[in-house]
Amino acid sequence: MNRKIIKPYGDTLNDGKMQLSFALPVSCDAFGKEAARILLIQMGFDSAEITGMRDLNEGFTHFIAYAATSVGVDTSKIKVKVVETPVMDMETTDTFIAEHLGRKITVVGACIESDAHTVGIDAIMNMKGYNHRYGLERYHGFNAINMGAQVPSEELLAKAREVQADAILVSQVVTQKNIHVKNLTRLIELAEAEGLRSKMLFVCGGPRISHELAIELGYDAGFGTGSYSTDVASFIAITVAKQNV
Amino acid sequence: MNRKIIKPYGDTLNDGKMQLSFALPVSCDAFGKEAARILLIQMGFDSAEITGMRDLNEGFTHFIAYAATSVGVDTSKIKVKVVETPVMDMETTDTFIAEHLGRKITVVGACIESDAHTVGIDAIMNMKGYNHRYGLERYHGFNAINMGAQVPSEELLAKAREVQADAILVSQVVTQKNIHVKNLTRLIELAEAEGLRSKMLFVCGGPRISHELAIELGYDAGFGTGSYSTDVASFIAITVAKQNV
Amino acid sequence: MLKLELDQKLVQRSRIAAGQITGAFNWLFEGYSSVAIERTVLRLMGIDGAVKGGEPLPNVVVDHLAKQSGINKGAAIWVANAMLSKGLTAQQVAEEVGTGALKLTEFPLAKPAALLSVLNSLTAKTLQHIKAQKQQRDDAFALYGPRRQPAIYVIVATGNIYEDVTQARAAAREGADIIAVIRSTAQSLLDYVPYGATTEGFGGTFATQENFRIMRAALDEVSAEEKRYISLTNYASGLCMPEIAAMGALERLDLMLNDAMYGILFRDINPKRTLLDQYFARMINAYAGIEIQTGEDNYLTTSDAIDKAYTVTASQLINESFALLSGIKPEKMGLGHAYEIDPDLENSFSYELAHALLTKELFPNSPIKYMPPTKFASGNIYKTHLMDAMFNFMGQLTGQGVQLLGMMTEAIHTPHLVDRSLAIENAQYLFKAVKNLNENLCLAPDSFVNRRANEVLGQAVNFLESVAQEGLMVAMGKGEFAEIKRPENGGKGQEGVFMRDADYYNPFMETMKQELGL
Amino acid sequence: MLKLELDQKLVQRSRIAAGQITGAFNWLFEGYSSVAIERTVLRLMGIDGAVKGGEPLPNVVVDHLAKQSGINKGAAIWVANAMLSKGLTAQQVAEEVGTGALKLTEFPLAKPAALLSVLNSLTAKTLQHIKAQKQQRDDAFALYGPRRQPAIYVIVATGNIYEDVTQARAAAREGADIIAVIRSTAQSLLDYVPYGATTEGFGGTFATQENFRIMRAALDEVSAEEKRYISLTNYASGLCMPEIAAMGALERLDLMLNDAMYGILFRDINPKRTLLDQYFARMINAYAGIEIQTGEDNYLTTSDAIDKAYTVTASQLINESFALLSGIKPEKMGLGHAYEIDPDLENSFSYELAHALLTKELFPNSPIKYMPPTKFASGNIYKTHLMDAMFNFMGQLTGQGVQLLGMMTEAIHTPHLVDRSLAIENAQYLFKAVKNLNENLCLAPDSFVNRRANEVLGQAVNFLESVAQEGLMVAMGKGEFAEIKRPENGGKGQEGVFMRDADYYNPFMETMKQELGL
Ligand code: B12
Ligand code: B12
Ligand SMILES: Cc1ncc(COP(=O)(O)O)c(C=O)c1O
Ligand SMILES: Cc1ncc(COP(=O)(O)O)c(C=O)c1O
Repeated sequence: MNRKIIKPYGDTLNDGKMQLSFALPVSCDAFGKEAARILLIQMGFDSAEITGMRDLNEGFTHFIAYAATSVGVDTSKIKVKVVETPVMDMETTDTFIAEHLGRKITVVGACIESDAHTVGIDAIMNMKGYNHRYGLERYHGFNAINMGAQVPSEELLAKAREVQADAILVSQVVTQKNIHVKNLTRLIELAEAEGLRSKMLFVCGGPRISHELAIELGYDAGFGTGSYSTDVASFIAITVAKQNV
Repeated sequence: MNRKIIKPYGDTLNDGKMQLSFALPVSCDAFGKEAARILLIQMGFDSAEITGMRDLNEGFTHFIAYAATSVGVDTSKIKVKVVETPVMDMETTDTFIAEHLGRKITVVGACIESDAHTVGIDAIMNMKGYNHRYGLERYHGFNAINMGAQVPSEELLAKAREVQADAILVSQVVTQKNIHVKNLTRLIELAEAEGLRSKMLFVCGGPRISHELAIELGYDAGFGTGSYSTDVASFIAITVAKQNV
Repeated sequence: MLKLELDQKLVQRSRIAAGQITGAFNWLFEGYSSVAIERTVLRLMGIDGAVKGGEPLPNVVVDHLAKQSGINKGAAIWVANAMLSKGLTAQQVAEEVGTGALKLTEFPLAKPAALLSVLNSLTAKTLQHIKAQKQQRDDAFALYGPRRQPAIYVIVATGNIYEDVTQARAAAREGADIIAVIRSTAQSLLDYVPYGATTEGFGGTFATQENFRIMRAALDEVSAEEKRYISLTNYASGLCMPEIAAMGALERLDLMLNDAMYGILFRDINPKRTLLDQYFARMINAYAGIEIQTGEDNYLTTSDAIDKAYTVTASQLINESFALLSGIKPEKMGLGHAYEIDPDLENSFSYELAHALLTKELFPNSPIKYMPPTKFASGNIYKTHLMDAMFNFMGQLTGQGVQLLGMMTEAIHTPHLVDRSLAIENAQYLFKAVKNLNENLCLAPDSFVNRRANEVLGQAVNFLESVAQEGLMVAMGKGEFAEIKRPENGGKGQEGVFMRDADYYNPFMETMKQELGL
Repeated sequence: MLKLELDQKLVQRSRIAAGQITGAFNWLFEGYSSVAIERTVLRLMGIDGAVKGGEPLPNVVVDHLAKQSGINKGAAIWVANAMLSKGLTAQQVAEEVGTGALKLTEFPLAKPAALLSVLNSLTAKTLQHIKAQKQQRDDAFALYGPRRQPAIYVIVATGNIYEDVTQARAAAREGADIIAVIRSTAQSLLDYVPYGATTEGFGGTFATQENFRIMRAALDEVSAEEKRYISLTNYASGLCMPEIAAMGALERLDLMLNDAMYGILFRDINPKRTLLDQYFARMINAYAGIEIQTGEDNYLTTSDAIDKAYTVTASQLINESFALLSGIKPEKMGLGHAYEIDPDLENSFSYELAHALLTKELFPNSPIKYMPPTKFASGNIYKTHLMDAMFNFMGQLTGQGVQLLGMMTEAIHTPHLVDRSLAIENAQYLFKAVKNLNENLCLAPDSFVNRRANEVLGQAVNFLESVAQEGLMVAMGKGEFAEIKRPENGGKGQEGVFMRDADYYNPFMETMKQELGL
């Protein structure tokens, strides 16, 4: 790709316009407003207009601003890590598994540690599925075990070992203070200690999970907002098939 | 004041959290999202989460993000230029003028050049006033002439010379492509060329005018959103009285 | 169904008074013409372009005729005469006048029959084109289905027609039904229409025929792709009202801002000039099947939406009555109303419900042009977004015709791409959420809403009857409209109004009148 | 006025079925106790604090008694006995048990009369304190005026009680009527209540007595300054339901999340343990004048708001019926409902109008706890802000009791200071705009809204009647609630339930029952 620098767009190409909203521990007056403006200028905005200012009480003020940045992104340098296997529908995946593996793929899924948000993992695994895509339980090619909410990492790994899983599916929805990163890291470390890491695929998902982050944390893939069972099923089927060759 | 560095506040002191919203000329997919994230990182944000992504069509995408900045503002260094005369109510100002000047102060006001937004200057000058403050026309101490909308700078200056005005009041509301800066600059330059600048006060106002900007443009004072006739009347009365000493 | 019980006697009296007010201008409409009207005639005859300095040819020719004291017969005759004697096209005649090579009043006038034959064929050709444009619009609606109600109307206003196109296309794809290209600041005060494509405007883009064409072509493309006819609109009101109406008719604009009194009250244009110009401008709109839109919102951006609610109603009735005189059918009258109520007012929604229902029920067949909150929009975009949601709720609930979407950045800048998109999202969510809510509801007996609507109507009737008695010109001179005094002989453009000679001839007005049955 | 015509036969049948369902638990309420109930008794006797390792003294004592097989008589008797024979305070007794210096079951039990006299004076003292707290609340409302309706309810959830205080104070000043300190993730699964002020929690702040005290003091300060009594609430449901209820009563919380089935369905807590604990927990709330709030919203965050609307109604009726058994008056029953309808659904507002009116009219005297959109909240904060506006509109229009404000960042993070402030602004604008709108409206004959409300009620009745027939335990075991199977003997905390001995004694339950007339 050719070098192409892009900038935010308000109403004219490359005008750099962005909208910001933030609180500062300052008074709601000309002084506070100037503090907010200076902050934006120090952050490197070329120009900044504080358009709204609201008293939040207790010494805080809310600022709404429009500002222009001169920072541009070179799109030719962007490398996105994305799951690269093609997405197949349920029937195709089932046929693929039958043809390439001739056996069922076993996956064990759970919301681990303190996380109780099962809707996401259920969307991927449950019979019912999500947005007109059935979950893995419905697939002929999958033996899907959904352990549900708040499963300690140890239990998940024990189960995976017991059923000789091909893949582990982990969901993490709560991200406050990066708890998801901590939990996901702990799981991988335990798996490595137990010699399980290389025996199966490790897949994670959740609204703040990207494939990029997953790779970084040592997983094989990550699925964020708007993922479907079809994405995950295709990825697992194709990757497991490849490893079996 | 002591050195005190402040940062944006999300839910923990100095967490640096800010909300951003902007468009980029990129596709609405993982690539575009990464471009948006990189932009924020390049802008110096410590961390950035793209929470929303909307296809704007025609090759543009809208991003909504929360990001944390490490930039802080040293509040001890902030100097705000503010109008420093005290604000008096109508009666007090009238008495002040009577006592200190013994004559009426003449002011000529207008929305200059292409600007037709008279509501702001009317709020300051008209009998009726704004938000329970009468306008200058109601003051005994003022002889207020409101020339209305779209008055060429030349006409405004001619009128001011004719009536030997003590002050000129200019409103500028439209700011697209900084037209207000151009218009305000032109007026001051004409006034200087005609030798009028030193003969009277030059005061401007409008939603994007700050006292700071006004000073920068060569005016004596500037009044932004939420100004009242009382602010302007006090400023003029006190400043004219001072000069007359 | 939400249905007011309007005092029908008041309704009748309101129409009678409005009829008296507008009916008093026969002397003006039949006895006078204006430079703008004559420039319009020239444009319709096919004259376009500008001389080197930038002055448009229609202006050059009309100014020339005025100087030569020939204008009182109308410009058409002189140009036809020159065409006949020189064997030139209308455009060539104009160009020669532009270079100074031709003086139109120097030839003896040919026989009326000969002049008529030249003019008739030109007129027929142009009107044919306009009819074809109308047909194309009708066909498109027949093919793709009618416009949604309320239609989603958004503005583009970058100042650069090409940047406008990008934004308009994006908006159309997101669901906009109508695109308005906002004019550059105060174009209404220009006594000419700039020529060609333009890329520099303030707060908007100049209304030029080329800009109209560029945008129409872009929208036709998107219409075909989206299988939804995207309408285009612009502003006629001002010193070039009939000219811009004609340009719109030629380039297939679908709606046109065209208020009978806006120029007088809000732009200090001479009252006679304005009323005269709107008469012909609206006739052109009527002929071209263009929906007019009026500017009642302007009353509320300056005055209080509660105290002065009746001025909106009064203006709607006057606009309706003037429009009927120009042959516009109620189905093409986008009378204006605006949600300009102070959000700090208790029961602001109920007040507005009364006002919106009143407008809707007084003009049941008209596609009411419903304007968003602007005055109380502030730099707090989140709050403004909510006010716009209430406006969208109301538009759907009361079945308004055209919803001019509010932008959350109304108080800050002309819309960014993102602002417009969020505004469309706002409208689409609200419209869907309360789609058939109205069917579920009725007004409680003796409701505040019903009482309030009748109160406003009563105030409007009293006001109209007093205006009818003293006459519109006198009332405007006394500042009874919009709290601004506009004397009959004040304001800009009065010098452009002139008495018609007995042999004055405007071939387009004549033919249109006939075809419109006026 | 918007008024449904509910099929009154359905209404009657619904209450009969709910009564049958809850009436079947006398064996449990009269024959059993739990470790949580006994810890509660100890707390009410004045035992607080923790041993070095962090284990709270009430747990230490109850575990000790369980190990010594003394718990089936109730903890009160053993502690009173030790106090009597050792001349210690209750707290001292607990501390000695904590150090291992004391074995409670080792002394012979004193005469019942002697034990009763110790217990009666302790009970009287504590209940006196609770009554004083109740009085202080009543006095404050009398002084400052009643809570607005819907009340503005916002959450703080920083994990740090001191940061929570800052945010709560700010919110209260901006207009919040009720502050909820959200609990740290899954505290409901802890079989003890942490001790002391806490500054580290995930997704919320631990519910501890000290945290309650800190926040109550901060809000009392703001209440006095703002001249508006700011209510405080927290979560009781879970393995410590009665303990937390007792802490709330002692520290003057004003509302308490206390659902009869939440722990079972959404936290996999043993059914018997939950039902038993809620019985005593609610009795404490009733005694302290604390408004309970139930968790019907949880049904809709996982299931579809249209298909499963009836599960909300059914749960409300069961919650109501259980609450009555514990002596809670309808005026103190904040039954739950939620605006969880898909914003992409056509007529989402009309559906919700039906559901919201149904809730309101089935429980006309109860301050309905109305929950905002959360499931369909997305990373698009602008859209979520609009959905919250519709929710606020609906809350005011249908007169709900408590409005749990939605945050535009619902899908992103626990609320930032700005989010909460904008949420309050949203509610205040909407509440004002549609303040008396309801008075203006009525439902059209045979409206969709009315049909829909009766449909949901009908489904709820059928469901309740089938549950009544098979029994609640069986129905939950079969997964008939919230699509999750919860067998009678499954779930956490079952081991903490035990049969009472014949001489079991719970001085607080006895006195409260008497005073509440149960
Ligand atoms: C429903 C819900 C609940 C329900 C959960 C019910 C259940 N059985 O899951 C209940 C009410 C119990 C709940 C409780 C809490 N919640 Co909650 N909850 C939500 C809510 C409203 C929706 C989440 C959801 O269901 N989304 C729909 C699903 C389909 O989307 P998804 O999870 O992103 O899943 C998709 C992808 O991410 C991906 N995916 C997800 N997992 C996986 C796994 C794999 C292997 C793969 C391949 C893909 C994948 O595929 C899915 C389909 O596309 C969100 C707010 C919101 N609107 O997002 C808050 C939210 C997630 N909750 C939150 C919090 C704080 C809590 C509590 C901690 C609050 C408290 N203190 O009590 C508790 C405790 C829960 C706990 N211990 O974890 C916060 C998290 C803040 C943060 N970023 O850290 C949120 C964002 C709300 C907020 N703003 O405060 N919650
Ligand atoms: C009302 C209005 C109009 C009315 C004006 C009627 C009139 N007689 O004034 C009408 C409908 C005519 C109009 C037209 C246009 N408008 Co206009 N209009 C507004 C609107 C809705 C409100 C402005 C207002 O009245 N505010 C209330 C007054 C009281 O506030 P204020 O002006 O800030 O004044 C206060 C202070 O600033 C100060 N002050 C102001 N002037 C002065 C002067 C002195 C000496 C002092 C001491 C103080 C002072 O004191 C006042 C009281 O506190 C704003 C949007 C908004 N909500 O702000 C758009 C807005 C200002 N308009 C806008 C535009 C683009 C236009 C047009 C150019 C659109 C077009 N292309 O046709 C036209 C052309 C007007 C022109 N030639 O200037 C844009 C400007 C964008 C920009 N930043 O450049 C805005 C922001 C809308 C938008 N988002 O597009 N408009
Ligand atoms: C009826 C009408 N015509 C024209 C315009 C704008 O045109 P100009 O700014 O050139 O006067 C408006 C603006 O609000 C309007 O309402
Ligand atoms: C009734 C009820 N209790 C308690 C809670 C939360 O407590 P926990 O997360 O500790 O289960 C909720 C959360 O929604 C609830 O609805």
